[in-house]
Amino acid sequence: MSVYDQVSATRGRHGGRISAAAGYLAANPATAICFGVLLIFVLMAVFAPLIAGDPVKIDPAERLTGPSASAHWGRDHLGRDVFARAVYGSRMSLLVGFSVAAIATVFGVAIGIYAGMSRVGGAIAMRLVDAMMAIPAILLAIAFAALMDAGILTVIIAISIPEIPRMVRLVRSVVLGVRQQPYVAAAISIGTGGLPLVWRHILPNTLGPVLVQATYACASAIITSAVLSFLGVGTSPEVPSWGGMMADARSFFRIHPELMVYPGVLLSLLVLVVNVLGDRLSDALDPRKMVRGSV
Amino acid sequence: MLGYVLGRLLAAIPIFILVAIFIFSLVHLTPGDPAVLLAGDNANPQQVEKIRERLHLDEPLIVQFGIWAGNALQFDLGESIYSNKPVTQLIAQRIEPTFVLAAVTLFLTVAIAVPLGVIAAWRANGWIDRGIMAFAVLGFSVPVFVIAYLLVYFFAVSLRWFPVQGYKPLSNGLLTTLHSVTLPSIALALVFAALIARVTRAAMLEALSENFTRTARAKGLGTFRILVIHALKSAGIPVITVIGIGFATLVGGVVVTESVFNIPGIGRLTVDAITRRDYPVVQGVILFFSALLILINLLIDLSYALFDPRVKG
Amino acid sequence: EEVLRLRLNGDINTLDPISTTNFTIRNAAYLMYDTLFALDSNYEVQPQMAEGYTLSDDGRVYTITLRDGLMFHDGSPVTGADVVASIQRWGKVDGLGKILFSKLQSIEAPDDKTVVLTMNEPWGQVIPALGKISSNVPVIMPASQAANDPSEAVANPIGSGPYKLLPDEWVPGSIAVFEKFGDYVPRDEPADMAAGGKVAHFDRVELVYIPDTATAIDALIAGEIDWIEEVPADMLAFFEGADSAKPIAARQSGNSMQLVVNHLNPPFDDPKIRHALQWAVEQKPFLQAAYGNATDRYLECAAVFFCDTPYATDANTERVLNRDVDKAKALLEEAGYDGTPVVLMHVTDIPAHDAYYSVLKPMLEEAGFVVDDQPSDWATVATRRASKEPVADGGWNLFFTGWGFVDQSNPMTNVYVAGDCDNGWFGWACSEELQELRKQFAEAEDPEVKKALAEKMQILTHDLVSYVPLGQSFPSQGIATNLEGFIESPVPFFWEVQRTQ
Amino acid sequence: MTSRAPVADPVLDVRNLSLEFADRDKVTFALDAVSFSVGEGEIVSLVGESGCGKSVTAMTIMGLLPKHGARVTSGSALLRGRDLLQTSEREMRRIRGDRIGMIFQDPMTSLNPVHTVGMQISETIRKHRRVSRRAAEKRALEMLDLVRIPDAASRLRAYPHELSGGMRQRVMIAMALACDPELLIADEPTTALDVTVQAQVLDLIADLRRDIGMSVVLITHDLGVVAGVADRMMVMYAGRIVEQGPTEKLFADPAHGYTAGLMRSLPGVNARMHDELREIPGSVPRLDRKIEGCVFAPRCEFSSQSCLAPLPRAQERAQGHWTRCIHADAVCEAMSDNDIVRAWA
Amino acid sequence: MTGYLVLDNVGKTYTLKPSKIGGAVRHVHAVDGVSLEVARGETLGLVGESGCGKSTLAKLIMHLEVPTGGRVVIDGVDHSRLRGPALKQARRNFQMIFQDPQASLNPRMKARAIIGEILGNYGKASSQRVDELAALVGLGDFHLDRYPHQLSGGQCQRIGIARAIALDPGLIIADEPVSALDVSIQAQILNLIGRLRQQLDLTMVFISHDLSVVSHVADRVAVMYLGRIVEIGRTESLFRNPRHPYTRMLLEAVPQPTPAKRHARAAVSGELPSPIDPPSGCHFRTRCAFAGDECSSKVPVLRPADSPHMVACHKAETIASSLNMNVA
Ligand SMILES: Nc1ncnc2c1ncn2[C@@H]1O[C@H](COP(=O)(O)OP(=O)(O)OP(=O)(O)O)[C@@H](O)[C@H]1O
Ligand SMILES: Nc1ncnc2c1ncn2[C@@H]1O[C@H](COP(=O)(O)OP(=O)(O)OP(=O)(O)O)[C@@H](O)[C@H]1O
Ligand SMILES: [Mg+2]
Ligand SMILES: [Mg+2]
Repeated sequence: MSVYDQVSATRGRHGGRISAAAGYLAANPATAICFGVLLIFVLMAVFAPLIAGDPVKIDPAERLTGPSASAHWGRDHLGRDVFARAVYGSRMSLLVGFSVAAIATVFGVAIGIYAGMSRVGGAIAMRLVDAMMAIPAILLAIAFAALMDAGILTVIIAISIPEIPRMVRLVRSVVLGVRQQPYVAAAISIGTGGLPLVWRHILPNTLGPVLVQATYACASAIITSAVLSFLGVGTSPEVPSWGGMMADARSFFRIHPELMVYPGVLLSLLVLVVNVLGDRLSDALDPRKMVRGSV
Repeated sequence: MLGYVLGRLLAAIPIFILVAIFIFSLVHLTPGDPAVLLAGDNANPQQVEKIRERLHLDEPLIVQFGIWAGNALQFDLGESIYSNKPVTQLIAQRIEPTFVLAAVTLFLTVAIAVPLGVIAAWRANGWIDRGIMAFAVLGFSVPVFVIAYLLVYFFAVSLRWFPVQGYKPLSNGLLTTLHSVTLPSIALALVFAALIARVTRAAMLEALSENFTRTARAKGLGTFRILVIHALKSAGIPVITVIGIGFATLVGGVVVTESVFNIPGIGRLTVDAITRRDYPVVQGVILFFSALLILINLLIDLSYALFDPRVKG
Repeated sequence: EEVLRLRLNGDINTLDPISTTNFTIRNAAYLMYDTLFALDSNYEVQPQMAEGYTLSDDGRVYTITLRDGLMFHDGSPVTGADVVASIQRWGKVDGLGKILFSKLQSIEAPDDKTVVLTMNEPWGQVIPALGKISSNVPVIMPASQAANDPSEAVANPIGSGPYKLLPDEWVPGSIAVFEKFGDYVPRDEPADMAAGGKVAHFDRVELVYIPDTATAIDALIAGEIDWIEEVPADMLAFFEGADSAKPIAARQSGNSMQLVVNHLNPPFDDPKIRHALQWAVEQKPFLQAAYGNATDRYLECAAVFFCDTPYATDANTERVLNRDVDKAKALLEEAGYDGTPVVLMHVTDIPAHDAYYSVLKPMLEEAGFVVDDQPSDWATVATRRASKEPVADGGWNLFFTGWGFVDQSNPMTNVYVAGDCDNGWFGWACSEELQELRKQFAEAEDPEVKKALAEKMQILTHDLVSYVPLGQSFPSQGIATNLEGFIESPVPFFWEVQRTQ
Repeated sequence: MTSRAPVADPVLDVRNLSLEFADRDKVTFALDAVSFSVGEGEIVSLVGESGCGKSVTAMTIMGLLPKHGARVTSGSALLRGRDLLQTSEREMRRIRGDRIGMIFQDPMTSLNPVHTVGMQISETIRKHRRVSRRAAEKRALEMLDLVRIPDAASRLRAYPHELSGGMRQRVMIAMALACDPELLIADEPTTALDVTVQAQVLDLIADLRRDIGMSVVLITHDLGVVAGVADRMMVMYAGRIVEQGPTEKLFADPAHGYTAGLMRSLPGVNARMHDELREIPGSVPRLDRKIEGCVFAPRCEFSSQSCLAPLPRAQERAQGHWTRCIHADAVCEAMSDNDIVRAWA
Repeated sequence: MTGYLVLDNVGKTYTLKPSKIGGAVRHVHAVDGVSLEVARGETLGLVGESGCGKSTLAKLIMHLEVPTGGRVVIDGVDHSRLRGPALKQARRNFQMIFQDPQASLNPRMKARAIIGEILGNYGKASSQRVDELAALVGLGDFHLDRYPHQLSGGQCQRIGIARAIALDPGLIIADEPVSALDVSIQAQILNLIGRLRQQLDLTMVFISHDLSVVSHVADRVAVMYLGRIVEIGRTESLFRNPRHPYTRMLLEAVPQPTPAKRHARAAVSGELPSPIDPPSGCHFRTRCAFAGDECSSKVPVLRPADSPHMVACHKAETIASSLNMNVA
């Protein structure tokens, strides 16, 4: 046993990781702040109508006017309330981020576990995954979003498609590892097989890395959706989105930089928070990360 | 070795076929009739029909795919609907800027990220580490176009150090070219470096926690030698791997940066082709990128041998 | 080596101004092609490649002589045969050209220097048609190229103008390069809009395609390019404090924006509902959305042939200029509008269009229309607008487009007054009366008669609602301050212009 | 234990060494007043169960503990009189690999897989001796010969994965001995090896000690190994040395409940088959709080109430034989009919 | 065949992917034609060095791997013919105790669930039975509400044992059940296994690399070398009178805490060959002082030395005489 193994053994190698992780998060002020910020974003999205005015109402006569009582952050080139758009924009980002994470996780885990458990089916699935991975993700997303009818569903699907193979690969590699674990052999030898084996033994021990990957998928989906909006292949420009706001604002960047700064900062903050939480989660789930040798 | 390379190339064929099918169906099952687009404002249905025939758009999809794939095998990716030029020629015309951009970015990235990752791992959990990791997470969290606009604003518009846009071909001299791609490369490198610095750090931490690091320390070796000769070399494989994976991300970044900086590379060609429904170009370009990625991954696999004698042939 | 770098509004994918009416291509084509006749700044037709012409006494035979020294970029001389072939090709696609050819008995080149057009009957528009400044411009190309089907672009275009295309350096989507054509012989007269001597002062002209306008303006100010075709009103502020470039208001190249209505699909197959549409919209918000407070850049205008032009009139503009939601609702009620959704192909990749759609939707909804807003890009709309199918099968109801002053101000080239039904421009508004009026206009000589006919056309057009005019604008161009000799014109020309020493 | 060195003029003299690991909310008292010394040319063995602090002791001497978290709370480790714990990292780098060589348990992972064996040996030499690359390689070759690696010349260019486990461990030894250290610390050098290979490696260490005359600290958990090669042994339990003395003495006359428990729980070849083994009940204590009394008392069959009182001084039972057990006599008595003890007696 | 467990010429070959760029596919004969029988109630010890195929053999018996040759028959049933529910039913009759106690327990399940799982699989779920089993292996019920990482290695191994005996199997395979445990815990587990074996009348295969442990628990011992059984016989007989030179070498090499062994160790020679490309004929010949031509060309088969003691060595007789001379 190495020193690390011992430390991890005392820390708990696998089991009760979630509760351990929760405790770890609680003991970490930076993490708590990130959680708080994320929560604020979620509340902002949920209660947008209570916080902000109409994000789509245009008022050309008032365009590009500065902050006022009716529009805290001023108005954009169509006279829309920037604050309202920013608040409602969180809906788009969170929706895309979480949906993509969820879709990638569900499909990724299902296919990944299948690929990890079945020899022939796995090989076929992996060839497909390889093929999809061979197409640059953002090109796939742009092509898909541009060629289909624009809409939030299209965007979510467009971003999920390249995200799934990554998850599949990850899950499969973890499953292949878990499958080698003696406790799986033990489970088989006591007559557990098929779905119960997967459900009781494989799946729970795969979730840690999956969760981490899901947060990264969420963060990168938020960015990708902004990039799509920026390139003009995202959702309807009417639907408030931060990427779209920035795309609109780029013409005015020199005169009204704040139009780009507001959504930009919000976007980066959200992505940052999700990324940090992902990092923390992966730290929390990996006992090795807690003790590090130094030179 | 040669056999291995050939084997790998052979193994890439089914992947490539799948990619081709995938791209083809994606492009052809989506709405928008390129023939009408091509025919222009004042075309009559007969003209549209003629164009449709010329492009085989009236054949069943399978036949279209067969024709396309058959030609693609002979490096004929068809003609652009938009400019009527062979897709291969369009790609060839635009390889240089993209290649230069990617190469400079890669150089900057490695030059920035690897030392940062090494230092962060060396000073793990200290302030330097936190600073570097904060930079890394930030680099991840800011969309590349935002970075690009900020760079343009400060270094091109305000300070006038670099051009606002455009690309100066190598025929104007290497320095001119480098000058013209500095800003876009930095924009891309910041994002890319964030990824690689993180992975370098993680791989270094892994290597530093290995028993052989303990051995090296027990031998009385100095920090530099431990970090670079022992740890970094064995951390080479994950770092190289992620550089390879990062290439796919880089392609995405290239698309955006080329648009912002108006660099006439393949990324721009791609975006333009997609918005113009220029199907042959879309197919050709994505196919090109996929082939490139497959090739890069092969190179990366081969380069493993540089770092790990266990995979040497 | 002196290089002139220009940023046009769009990219060029061909340089054949016959195969398309695309303005960007028209503008680029002027660099390399020459025309027989050309408009001067008084909108008078002057000979350009032609030395001059004679008209037979019966007014039917035009004998045009070519200048000496005309030469194509491939080194071959320009002959009468080339001119004949070029004009024939143009006549197959251009609106005015088609009319000319319908009245033409023959066109031939008795020798290398002469072209003879024989009309069936006298027609005053022959020389104006050949001196047409805007799309499709009757440019002269070698007979071999003119043999091409006019709907297909000439692959390696050869012109006889002051600049010569360098096809090897042309990267579609990025740059098109021209070099000074050393053998070009300009006319002796001073340059006067499209007419007069076309003296090339630059060794090289590069058309740089920079899609992002903000970037383009930055590049202009940084001296990376010399000229921008259009500076959006909002971005005029970029030039504040910059001494390297300035915006110039392009009074001559006014534009108008239109909401085009598809007459084939419900609900706008019903004239009453089309009138309701007129009541439902007003121009100001659109103009504000696009030009903001720059009130000197736009004009509310419902004149079919542009305001401040000979045929401008305010006849029958009440519904167009005024918004009355109640009247719109009443009309909808009367027409028994069943809530058929109006599909908006919301163009998102052109900022002005994007803004227009955003403004339109709430206006329509307020007036009682049901709106289905479908985000899309211009390329898709450009495709879809050609469809005569029902909406469900890829057809459409409304889209925005813009036309320039030169085209709109002339009843012979204005697409909205054609009434050509199925053969007409998108929207396929159908009116035999309009067709008849246009015929009469072509034959009329007397300015007063013409004016009266134009007014009748406007009245009919607004009743028919082939489109809803959304006002007129005067975009600015951006130009480097070290350029002089820039010709003010509805079409940008780049001869004469040179760098100050 | 006392701070007096059991041997005169020791190469290494560890005195009263205590060490804790502090990790956020948790403290581990890993070493508690560990004292021992190693004489010239002596093989001294440190035995004890997993986690009792053997490696930590070695790492402390080498100055290889993690910078953060580990804290030496008392004591010193004198290498020929020089306190290693007070020596700067710079200086320690000169000592490590030169005056003290160290080999580790797992030869599979303790060699860097991406460098040749020759490079890894000559690197050490070049670090500590001002010699040319050529000379260093020559020396590396000699060392491989010394540790009986067949065809040494070609093995210099081999990578670790091309060698068997036993050969790798011998390379490790060659590396540790390359600069003629005064002291070799071997942390479980054979645990990962098969018995037959283990035998070879142990023989090698014993032979080298004889030929080169260095001192060896041999860490192991296997009493058999100790019995085979060690001159003296220290038995460690839960961060403390509970008994130490000459090997024969300690086997013949075990005087601590833990030592006794170990000997009794061994299923020996001589033990009768299927007999119940004598168990040591319970399990190793956690080290997250300071234990005043005897750490082994809760599991000890000889323990009494007085064992829980603060620990008595170590008693010397015979020349160099020390124990921390207050019931040493009872233990001795009870063990007199143990197979192992009888074999040594 | 009379044995409760019968292995008939069982083999398992693994195909390895090339580990190098451009390397060739290689095969490992992890288990190579092993035949043996274990009678009801008997304990067979299986010893051998790392990589000799002990665990593979265990997995073959447990039907966790499918043999590439031969048959495994347990209580008259050849499981390789069974599929699905029939296999599941058959499985309850043979159970395994694993080497790494903690790793063989699902880290996300509490001890109670782990023991309960096997009962549930066969429709016998009962918390009472779980408590019973826990008591049987010496665990309190508070242990049952802990996750594996909250238990010590010895406690984990007890749970592993409780799970293995939950349904009164006829056969137990113990694959190095104590080698991951501390010496002081090892005795506890060995005693527990010994007790249960008696109480439940278990047939057992006990695998270890530690000869002293095997000698303590086994009735008979089989020695494996690179996939093959080289010697098998009653424990005392084998330890007292080893016939195969490898067995001898093993016994000599084991460090004993006795002074007799101190400086009189027989030289162990040669390197352990790689199982990927083992020597031809007798695998041991490269390290064997007695090896002759015959040894490199012919694979030695197990043959009786003095029944039931069998040895696979061409030179067994020569060695026996020299050995006697030495000992004498
Ligand atoms: N870096 C560390 N941080 C915290 N605790 C540590 C660290 N290193 C070791 N420990 C603790 O110190 C104690 C002694 O560990 P050590 O490695 O010396 O044991 P050992 O006797 O070498 O055991 P083994 O036989 O398993 O190698 C253990 O309880 C261990 O958990
Ligand atoms: N799944 C597998 N794929 C390929 N080779 C394998 C596999 N499992 C085992 N082997 C090989 O088969 C041989 C026998 O392995 P096995 O695990 O049975 O040995 P063992 O005697 O149990 O060794 P140890 O004492 O180390 O546990 C080894 O060389 C091993 O590398
Ligand atoms: Mg240790
Ligand atoms: Mg094993």
